[in-house]
Amino acid sequence: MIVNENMVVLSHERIAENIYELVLQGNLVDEIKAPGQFVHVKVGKGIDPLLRRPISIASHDPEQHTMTLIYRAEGKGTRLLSLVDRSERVDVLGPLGNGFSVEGQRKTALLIGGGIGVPPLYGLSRKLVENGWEVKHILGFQNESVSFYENKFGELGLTYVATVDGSLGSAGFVTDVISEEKPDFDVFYSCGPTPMLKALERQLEGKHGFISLEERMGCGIGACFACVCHKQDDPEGSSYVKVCSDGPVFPAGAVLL
Amino acid sequence: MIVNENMVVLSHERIAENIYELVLQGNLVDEIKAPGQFVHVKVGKGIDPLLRRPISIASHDPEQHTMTLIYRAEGKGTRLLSLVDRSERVDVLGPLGNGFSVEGQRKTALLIGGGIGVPPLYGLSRKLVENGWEVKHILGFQNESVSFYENKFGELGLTYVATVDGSLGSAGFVTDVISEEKPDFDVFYSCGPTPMLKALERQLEGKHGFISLEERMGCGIGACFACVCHKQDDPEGSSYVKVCSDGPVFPAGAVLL
Amino acid sequence: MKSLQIELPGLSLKNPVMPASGCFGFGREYSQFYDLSELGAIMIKATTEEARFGNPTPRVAETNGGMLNAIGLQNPGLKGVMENELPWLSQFDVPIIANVAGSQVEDYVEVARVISSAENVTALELNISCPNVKTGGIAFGTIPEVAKELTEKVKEVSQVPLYVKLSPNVSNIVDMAKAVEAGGADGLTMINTLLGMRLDMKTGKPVLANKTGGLSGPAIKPVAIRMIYEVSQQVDLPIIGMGGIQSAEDVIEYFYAGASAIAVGTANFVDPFVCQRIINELPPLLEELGVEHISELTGRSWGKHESSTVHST
Amino acid sequence: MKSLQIELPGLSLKNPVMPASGCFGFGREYSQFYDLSELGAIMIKATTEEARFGNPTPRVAETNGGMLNAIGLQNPGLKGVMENELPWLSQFDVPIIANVAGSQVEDYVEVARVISSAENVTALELNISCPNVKTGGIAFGTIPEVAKELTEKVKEVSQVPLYVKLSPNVSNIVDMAKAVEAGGADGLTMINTLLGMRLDMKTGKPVLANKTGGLSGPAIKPVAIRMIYEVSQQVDLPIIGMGGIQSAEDVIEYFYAGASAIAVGTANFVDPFVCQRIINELPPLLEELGVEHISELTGRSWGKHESSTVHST
Ligand SMILES: Cc1cc2nc3c(=O)[nH]c(=O)nc-3n(C[C@H](O)[C@H](O)[C@H](O)COP(=O)(O)OP(=O)(O)OC[C@H]3O[C@@H](n4cnc5c(N)ncnc54)[C@H](O)[C@@H]3O)c2cc1C
Ligand SMILES: Cc1cc2nc3c(=O)[nH]c(=O)nc-3n(C[C@H](O)[C@H](O)[C@H](O)COP(=O)(O)OP(=O)(O)OC[C@H]3O[C@@H](n4cnc5c(N)ncnc54)[C@H](O)[C@@H]3O)c2cc1C
Ligand SMILES: Cc1cc2nc3c(=O)[nH]c(=O)nc-3n(C[C@H](O)[C@H](O)[C@H](O)COP(=O)(O)O)c2cc1C
Ligand SMILES: Cc1cc2nc3c(=O)[nH]c(=O)nc-3n(C[C@H](O)[C@H](O)[C@H](O)COP(=O)(O)O)c2cc1C
Ligand code: FES
Ligand code: FES
Repeated sequence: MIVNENMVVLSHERIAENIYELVLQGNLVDEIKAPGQFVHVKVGKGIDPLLRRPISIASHDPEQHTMTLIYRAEGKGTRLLSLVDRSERVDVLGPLGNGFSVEGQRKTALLIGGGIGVPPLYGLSRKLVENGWEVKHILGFQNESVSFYENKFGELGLTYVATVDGSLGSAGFVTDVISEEKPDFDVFYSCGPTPMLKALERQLEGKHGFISLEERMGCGIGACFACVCHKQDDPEGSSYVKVCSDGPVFPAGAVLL
Repeated sequence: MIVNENMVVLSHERIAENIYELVLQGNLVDEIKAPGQFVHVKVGKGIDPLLRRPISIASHDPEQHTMTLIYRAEGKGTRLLSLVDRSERVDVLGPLGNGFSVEGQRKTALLIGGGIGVPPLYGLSRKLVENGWEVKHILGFQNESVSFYENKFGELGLTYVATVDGSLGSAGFVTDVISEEKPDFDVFYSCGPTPMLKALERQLEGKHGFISLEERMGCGIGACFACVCHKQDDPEGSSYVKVCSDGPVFPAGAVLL
Repeated sequence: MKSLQIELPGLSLKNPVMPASGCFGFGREYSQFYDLSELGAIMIKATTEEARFGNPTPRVAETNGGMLNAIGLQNPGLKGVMENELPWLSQFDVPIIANVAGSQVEDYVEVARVISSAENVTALELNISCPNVKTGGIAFGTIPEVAKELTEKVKEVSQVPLYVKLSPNVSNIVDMAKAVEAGGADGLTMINTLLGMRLDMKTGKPVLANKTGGLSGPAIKPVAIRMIYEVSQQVDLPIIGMGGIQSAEDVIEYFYAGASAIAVGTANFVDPFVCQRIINELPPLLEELGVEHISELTGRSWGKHESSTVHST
Repeated sequence: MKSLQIELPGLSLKNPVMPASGCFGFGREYSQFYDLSELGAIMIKATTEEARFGNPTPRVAETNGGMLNAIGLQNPGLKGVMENELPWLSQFDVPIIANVAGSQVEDYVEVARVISSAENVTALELNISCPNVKTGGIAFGTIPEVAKELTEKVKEVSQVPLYVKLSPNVSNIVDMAKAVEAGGADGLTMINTLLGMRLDMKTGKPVLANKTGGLSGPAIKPVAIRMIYEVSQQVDLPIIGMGGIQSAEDVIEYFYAGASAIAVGTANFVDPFVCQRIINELPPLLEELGVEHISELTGRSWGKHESSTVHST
């Protein structure tokens, strides 16, 4: 069930340049079904910013009823959000969308994240490890100062880091890591900027995988048709998927990027 | 000089139903010339509420660099203002306008305030007493629960209170008190809702006095022509006064109410 | 709530609050939050003859106190709406207002003819004012004579009362209202979105793929109030008002201006419970205002019920 | 700041930032806050032939993200402006744009003739768009042919270049722009306020004594951006843009849309230092954007300088 709750801020920390980790507590957490779902956050009470902001659930703890969001303070809304203090409340609508499916027998998963696409992969990785999967990670960042969670991923499995300027890990993109390291895997999971996802779909064509998309949203629940994408098998037609309610996770190759 | 300063909140207390007393500290206080001047307060940093709110300076302490505002939390802006905490800052433009003139030899003054018109009379009364005047006060409120500062006025001089429902002092309006008590005075000073000022001007016609007006404002400094009133001697013509910069205090009888 | 019941052409409303077209889909999503039967009515997403994908994304952008959208009338088409959406909606005890769109007169007429025959569609809303569609739209929404003719043609085939949705992007809204009144409209809905635009700070290019979009939300409320104020004094049609409504107080302001019912659009995205909340907040607010029935407030700004109110006291 | 210097008809601007007409009086009040010579120019309050008191109060009301005003062109009249205001302003090294208003063609012409002869008036702004004046105003601002004729008549007598201020309350802003271009305008200023209204929750009556008023402030920015985007592609006149500007980022957005300079209105009331602040914030922002001169940004949203930029690199 989707709920709308004023959740309590348990902690709120800057973990990299303009990157914040926000831990929220509330009953909404009980409704989380799968890693990769997201929430829609209202910043402030007023009309400016007016719209909610979609943020992935990075991870959650059902027992403590907490969930962690990791976001980049960039525009008006997220910059304001970064000013919220511990024990204040944040208006959250969620959980929204369908997350990553982690069913099936134990296999090896390759998780590929770029920038603020990295957070939901953390919850996914934990879940996979819990279910006995082997996980490998490739994390791409602009540079070291905006990188985060490398160690946390490292604790769960093999972790490659690539930065555009080479300030951390190898220099280049996540696709370069794949070309070079040729990691073995059964399923890949990816979240990041659309150009990265496009490149990945080309590079990993034929492989079984899932990608998580971003799109500008209005309602976040499937009612307004703001976040619609064409399907790859009907690129000009009227069939479509909604990122907010049919996604944000789709099988690789399903959606026209 | 008019300054724009983020003043520090030294204290902020509810002193009656929906009535708040806000003590601010800053260099702006050094610029205050006379009781009856006001400040223009920006509530919040955003665009809603957009405009500043005019609030009278109830009193000020040049040595502590503090001033006291007393306001009713009523609409969007003042209700938001009432949520500001101690040690936060408030964006204030001021001091604005011309206050009550307290020059001249020592005499007896009658101060007549209604509702949220009462606050500036407190600073005025203190100033008059300081200058050796005798002061008498008539304070009108809707009812007891929204009344304030009766005792503080009482410490400075004879103080009558009237409430519409008789829950405090005599039942009725300030004009009823005047009719009944016929207090002696040389100069009267008044601030309150326009209907009250109108009634007073009629009742006290021929007496020497000053009234402080309220008008919806844009700029608060005389530039936008929002707060303009006709003069009584040219009720249809193009001559005018601006409440914000020519006032808010005018000699009784000067302005068409 | 007796104080909220309203009778309008085709519409027996439990209360005057309904979601605005395009901001509530066909109801499915919001039915997760509350019982849609609580609503006064539902204005469903615009329906066109053929299914449409609409404009490329990004389709929405935020502005100060508002938002822009350029959805481009995406919808499953007349057949899809008739076969899937309306039957699903029939489980609720709520009148449906079908928003009818098209590119040319024939499309409009065909959609109106068919959709007005659906059992739970009790009124049509003729969308002559969608700013996000390249063909046709603009002339229908801005030239009185063209609007009148379209209204006539649609009215001819409609089996239910016809409301025409006016665009605010005109020099003279009263002329438009009078034209559609003359064309036989049974009511008006107003306003649709103001045409606006946002540019990206980094690229300098429009944020919306469609470049321009329709401005909605609190920012436009003063424009809507002014137009309803003007129109309600000049035409005899009931008006369903919309534009930036977020609260029961906003609803009251629309009634004062001259509306007989209201719709809530953008606010649903911010608070999915907003319609329900407003419905619940209205009765105590009316009591505070000393009003027995909300319709007494219609047109109070220009004195519509002034004399009758005096007589009744 | 070389990166901010702009040459427009009649206007040698140190920078493209100026206060908008009616929001800065005749400069006296704001001269308490900073040296007016820092400004690109000053658009002074509308001047009419005779002194005017304007509308009854209340004249302003707040809205979500905006404000309404119905000042009604209060001003000291042509004589007062010529004798008191303009001479006082001549102490500053800043071009003055005189906003010319009237009720009929003859008034406009007379004001323009006289005021354009003042030494420090280097351009006129023809106010054909004031929504708060009952007589005349509306037709001048909404009917292209009428606007064209007025432009011609005023242009004939003006000793300085003529900018025409367009009203956003029209169905087709491009037609208006083309009409005044054909009438001989040297530039455009846009936009004036949107016609809006607020009603009082308690009484149900309009908050403004004039009932309706002009909506300004951040709420209207998307409408202004859209109109400038449309007009700048269709006419060859420079545009001074305005509507809701509060920051250097907003200025950049206006340039992207197609403006060659901008004016700041309502924001002066919120922050009396706003024009000065924006002027100071622009150079670092331009540097961040990698732009040498702000005029490179004009029309970037529709690719105005695209080819030339490519050539120069
Ligand atoms: C399903 C989903 C999950 C996301 N998860 C995360 C996350 O875990 N961490 C994170 O940092 N970011 C995440 N994002 C991106 C995040 O939503 C945007 O960075 C954020 O909305 C920008 O808001 P702002 O206030 O910073 O910018 P503004 O410029 O003020 O935003 C203006 C408008 O544009 C929208 N917008 C701007 N950028 C984006 C974007 N990239 N995607 C979608 N809408 C955008 C905003 O939501 C808002 O409506 C996610 C986006 C989606 C769709
Ligand atoms: C010179 C002057 C001194 C004042 N001194 C005090 C004081 O000491 N204490 C106090 O409580 N009030 C005082 N007021 C009244 C105070 O300005 C209003 O109560 C306040 O602006 C209302 O704002 P709001 O956010 O509550 O209401 P909203 O309804 O949100 O206000 C909307 C708009 O209307 C304006 N407005 C509403 N009511 C008034 C009013 N009565 N006068 C002027 N503008 C109004 C607001 O400033 C704002 O622009 C004074 C007014 C003036 C002109
Ligand atoms: C995302 C979105 C989609 C819309 N789609 C339609 C539509 O299909 N048909 C229509 O007549 N109006 C449509 N509108 C306009 C609304 O019905 C309404 O008239 C407008 O948004 C003003 O109301 P608001 O400010 O409450 O949103 C849409 C508005 C939005 C925001
Ligand atoms: C109080 C006020 C008075 C105005 N007076 C005039 C005027 O005399 N002449 C004019 O052309 N525009 C006038 N305007 C319109 C502004 O010049 C400007 O076009 C409009 O406010 C939009 O800009 P903004 O959003 O920055 O305020 C006035 C605006 C306001 C708010
Ligand atoms: S955001 Fe509204 S449908 Fe996806
Ligand atoms: S408020 Fe602007 S002139 Fe008084």
